[in-house]
Amino acid sequence: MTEAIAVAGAALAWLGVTLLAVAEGRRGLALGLATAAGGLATAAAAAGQPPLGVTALLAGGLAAAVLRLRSGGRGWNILPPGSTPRLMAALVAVLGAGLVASSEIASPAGAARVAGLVVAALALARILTTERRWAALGAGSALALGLGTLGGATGLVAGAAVAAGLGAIDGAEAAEAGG
Amino acid sequence: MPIRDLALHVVALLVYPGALLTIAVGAAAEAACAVALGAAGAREALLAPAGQVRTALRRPGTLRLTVPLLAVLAATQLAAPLNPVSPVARNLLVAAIALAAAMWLGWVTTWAPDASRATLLVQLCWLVALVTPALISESLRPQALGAVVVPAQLPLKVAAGVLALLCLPGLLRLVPAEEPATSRLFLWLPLCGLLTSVFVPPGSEDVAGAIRFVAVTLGVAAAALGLAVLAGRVRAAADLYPRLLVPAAAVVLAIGVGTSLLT
Amino acid sequence: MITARAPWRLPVPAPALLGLAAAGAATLALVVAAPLLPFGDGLRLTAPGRVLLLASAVALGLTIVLAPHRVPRWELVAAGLGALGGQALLLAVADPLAVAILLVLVGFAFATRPSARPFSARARGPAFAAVLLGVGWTFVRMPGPAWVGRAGALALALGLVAAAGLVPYLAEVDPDEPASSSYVAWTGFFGPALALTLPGRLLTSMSAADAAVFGATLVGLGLVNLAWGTVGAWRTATDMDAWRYSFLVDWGLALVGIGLFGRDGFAAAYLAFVALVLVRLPLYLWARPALLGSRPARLGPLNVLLAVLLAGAAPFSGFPVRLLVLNVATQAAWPLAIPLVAAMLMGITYAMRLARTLGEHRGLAAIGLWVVLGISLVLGVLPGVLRAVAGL
Amino acid sequence: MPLASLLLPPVLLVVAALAGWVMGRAGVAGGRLAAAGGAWAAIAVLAVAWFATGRTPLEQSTGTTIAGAPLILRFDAVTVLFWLAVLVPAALLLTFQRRSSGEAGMAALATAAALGALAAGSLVVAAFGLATCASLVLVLRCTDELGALRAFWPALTAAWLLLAWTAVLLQATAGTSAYDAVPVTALGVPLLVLLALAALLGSGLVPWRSWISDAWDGRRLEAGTLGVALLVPLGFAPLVRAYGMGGGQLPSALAGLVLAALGVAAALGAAIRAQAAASRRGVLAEAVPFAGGMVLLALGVGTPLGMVAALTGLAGVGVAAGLAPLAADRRGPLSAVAIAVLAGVPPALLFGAWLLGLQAALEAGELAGFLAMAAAAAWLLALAAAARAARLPLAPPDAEEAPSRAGDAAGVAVALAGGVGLTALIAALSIPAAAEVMPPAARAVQPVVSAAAILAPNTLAVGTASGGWAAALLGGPLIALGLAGQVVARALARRDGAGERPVLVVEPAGGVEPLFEPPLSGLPERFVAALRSLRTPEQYRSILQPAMLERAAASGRPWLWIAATVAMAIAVTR
Repeated sequence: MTEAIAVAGAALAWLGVTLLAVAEGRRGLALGLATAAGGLATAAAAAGQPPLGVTALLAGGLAAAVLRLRSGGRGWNILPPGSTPRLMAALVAVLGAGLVASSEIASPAGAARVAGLVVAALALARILTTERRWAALGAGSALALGLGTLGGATGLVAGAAVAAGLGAIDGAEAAEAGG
Repeated sequence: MPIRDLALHVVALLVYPGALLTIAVGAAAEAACAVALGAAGAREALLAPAGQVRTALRRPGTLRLTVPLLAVLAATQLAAPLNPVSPVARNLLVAAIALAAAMWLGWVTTWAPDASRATLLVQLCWLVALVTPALISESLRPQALGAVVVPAQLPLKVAAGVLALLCLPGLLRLVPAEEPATSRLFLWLPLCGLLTSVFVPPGSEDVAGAIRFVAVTLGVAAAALGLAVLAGRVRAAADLYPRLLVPAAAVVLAIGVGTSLLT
Repeated sequence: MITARAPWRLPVPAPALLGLAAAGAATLALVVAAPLLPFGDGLRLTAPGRVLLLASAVALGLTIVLAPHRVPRWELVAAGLGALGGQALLLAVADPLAVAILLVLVGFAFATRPSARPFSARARGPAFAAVLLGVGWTFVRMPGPAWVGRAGALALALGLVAAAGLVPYLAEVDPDEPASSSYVAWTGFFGPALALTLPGRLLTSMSAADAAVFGATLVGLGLVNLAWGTVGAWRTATDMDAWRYSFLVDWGLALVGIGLFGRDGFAAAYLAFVALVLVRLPLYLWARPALLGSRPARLGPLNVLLAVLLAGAAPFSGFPVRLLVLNVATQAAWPLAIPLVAAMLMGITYAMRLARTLGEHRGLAAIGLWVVLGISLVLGVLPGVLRAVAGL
Repeated sequence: MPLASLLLPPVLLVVAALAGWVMGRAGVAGGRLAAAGGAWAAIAVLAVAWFATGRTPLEQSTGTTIAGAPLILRFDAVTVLFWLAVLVPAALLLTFQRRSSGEAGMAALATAAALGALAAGSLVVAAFGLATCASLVLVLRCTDELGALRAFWPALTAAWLLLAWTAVLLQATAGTSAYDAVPVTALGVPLLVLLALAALLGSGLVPWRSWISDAWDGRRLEAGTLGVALLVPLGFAPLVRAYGMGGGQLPSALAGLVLAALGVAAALGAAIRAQAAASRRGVLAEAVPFAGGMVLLALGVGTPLGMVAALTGLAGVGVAAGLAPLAADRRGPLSAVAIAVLAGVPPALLFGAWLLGLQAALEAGELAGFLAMAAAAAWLLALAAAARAARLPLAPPDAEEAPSRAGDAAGVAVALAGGVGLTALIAALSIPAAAEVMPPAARAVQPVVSAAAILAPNTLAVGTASGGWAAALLGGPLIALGLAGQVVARALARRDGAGERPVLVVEPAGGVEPLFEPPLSGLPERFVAALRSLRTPEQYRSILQPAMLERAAASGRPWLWIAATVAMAIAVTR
């Protein structure tokens, strides 16, 4: 049963980070971030991570998602023209993670790890390719959550804290000049 | 006894085989030179050395003083019988370097590139002639080198002796014949005496031996003068000199290497 | 830290600076007081880490007070405190994965500093390094085929290199960009903190085979950076780039030292990093006015002395580092010392050039330059004391 | 007292340096006096400390470290000889050359650093000392044209790096680089090659024009020539100690012969350059390389007599380094005598030392004997160059001439005194120093270096198996006669009312053509130029562009980062 929940959580996390990767609007990005956080939290919980850490991860992810709604592109703007490469990357990422962790994908811990790796990889891909400050910050939060899932309680809490902390940074491009 | 040793060395420097003998032999040689090369009359020939000494005294600069001092130092290294300098303290290289320095310092004021090149070439060949036998005998004591009569080393000794003799006209600047420099007067004895010391077996340690040494040295000087006259008469010889010395030096070196391999 | 003339720059809001300073100071206090706190195990400053933190604090104080600046010092104090807090965290956090995560925070926070380059471009380096470290750490601990462990070890080594912005992960440095905003701060301030503490913590969890890959990668990249830095600093057209390359040279020596795993190797890296923070970075800041053309370059006696320092000759801080690296390389495989000696020799090709850019300073700035020189002299003559303090 | 004796001379110089610096700051012109005083005081303290305290060697492991290595200091006859070889010229130059207070302070500091380096008890400390001294000299020379430093800095940096590498190699093989603790077998031929390379670069002993001659290229001579006086002995020191580490011999006799051949080549090169020099400075610039070459010949011979000759020659190098700069930029009899002395005219110290070296080579066998003949030929060439120097202009047109009448007189006096006192010098310094690095074998009763084999019994003469030289008995009277003659000459000149007519003052009518053009002249420059002109072949330029690679890495989207990472991942996971 836990295996199925873990795999479902991993799938949800992948869906969320894919959404984050293909969203060019603040709402789409926030939704993707929240979904990824939920998926990661589910997978982590199924993998037997401490409830406190799991809760912190979820809270951090949600907080980051909510904070990201403050600035960025308007609306949802999911899958704008030119998103195909990002979709392909999302598929490749999940295949790659599966290849690496094939031996333990069946176990809840393995599934959670795959979820973390996929989220981290796709979030990084987003950071490396975007020119927008708010998108980079959102991807940064996702990256922190993904990396956090790869560790124990410390990782989960650290990931959550960093994700929320990045959410607190103003994403408005105007701040570029000022800062 | 340092004081006694010091006194003996001062005598060697000032009297025998130093300054006095050097000037005497030099004066005789210069007189002969004036006759043979300058075609001067007997009177002028006899007065020529006196003139040179007078010039030296009238214009004694630091460097002009250095030349006779170095020449005299070289003379003290000769294997002359009754030489107050102990045989173990004599050294062929001391004489050679002192003489080379005296030659250069003596000719500073009349420096001419071509003549200097020729002098350098002759000096190098002369060095080969003096040092190659010393290498084989592993000794720099003139009297020890002169006394070498080992059959295996005789070819080298003869060849080096001939080369050294051939070098003398160039070292004394007799070829090409030049206006006699004052410094030359002081070079005759040490140059010719060194050849006598290194290549002629030493005589007995008495007056007869000393006379024999001086006589042989004068003979060597005469031979050098003869060679100069010959070079003056035979144009081909003058043209070939001193380049002729280079192959000769190479031959001496080759014999030296051969001897060192054989012995 | 010094900030270059930046016409595009708008004043940074005071509350933001105050927040940054408060956060930095609080983090610093937390790290220092961690042993007394219940969760102290998670924050452990190693002895070398403590020394580097102290050295960084001294360097910050020195540069804030004495270096030539064009921005208000209170802003520099705030930025400095923030940076020091970040460095303290990177030094103290015991869990490598947490370090990777914190790297994201520090990287993104640093990217908010004033700059002409876009935020996202400046956040890429730390993010890339964080992923390499996180993924690498996961791989080396993950049961599975051997290649996964090797890949993990490689990723960890690359993560260290990427965080410092070395070859092949060079980051763009805008000449007009303030040092407190440019990637030089990663190469000369945050990078050393990671490279000094992480290897020790990582190696304890690695198999011998993975550790070999980790070490070999560091040695290889160390030599590459040494060569790249030396030739680059010599041949590059601009003095600014020459300075940047000179950082690579120090890093190259340090990476070779770490990668060879010897006690002397770690000591060499430790001394190199302390010198990087306490000597080269401040000197770079003193050179900024000449690099930006606001002060003429010149070659006086002090500059020549600084050239000697920058070339790594005795009696300054570069000498013991070179001696130790040569020692450990010779013990590992003597031919390794040949490229090292060659690179050390080529250090003179750019040292004079760098020293010239330090120009002539008066007043406080001149005193600061002499102080840096003195520090380098102490590091060069008495590195034993520093090693003893760090237990190396 | 021993440790104090070891520390006091450098400390005196450091104090003098500080005094000079303070005076410089205060605008008081007493720095030069302080530096000179410090140097002369250091000589006095050294003499007292060594000769009055029983001449007992001291190896002091201070328990502290320097640059991370144990600080081991050694104070023995070798140290004393080297210190004198550095201090005497340094004292002469600090006394008679023009310097500002600041420059004098820095010069004194550099001298102190040189003493420290020479007192090193291990190779690693020696490397640290050499690097430190070279650094200070570089600062001293910063007033020179950078061109004059082109050869200096690379050569000295390579020297200390090679020395440091030799030290770590020794530590790796023998566990230590301390001269006394290194096992006799540890210093093999490869290590000797590194050590010798370091020594040759450090002391500028190469057949072509080295940093020593370049030191004379600057407008001013002060900084460069002091550097020569300090660094050339520093370069030799590890090579001399190598004998000590090898139990009195080099790991291979052939290596010794190669060193000797290099020495002859260096001397010959210096003589050839001297005879082709365009100014008198150019001739004097070759005095130290020539003397150094002669020392290397004797050192390479490797016999006890060779070592004694080399160590005596080192004192000669010191005299040459002190005298040559002081004899520059002046005409007149004294300057002419100085040049003659530097060319090895008897009875000066250089003559005696070189003579001993040639005898050592001659006694070492035919092969070394032929090297001796080549060295003697170089000597003749040097004499010719000295004679030619009389007709040369003093210095290049842009040079800042700094004549020093008292200076060259003092230098000549030291050289002649050293020549007359050659026997004493050998007995008191060279033989004990040689015995230090050539100890008797384990159970041997007879010392390897025996005074009886070098000094004639019951006389003041040097007397070896191949020949002798009554330095005091012939040299002393010769100098007395020379002085007397000079007095008479002056009296006669005064009587004639003509004043002294200095024979060697021959105002040059244009340049004097050399005896022959130096072969391979400018070869190193051409080699460097060829290296500089090396470019990537056209067909590879498109793929070998580091700048382009860097642009790709640093700017825009980091595809190169990803590519590099993937490539390395594939490499390690295959």
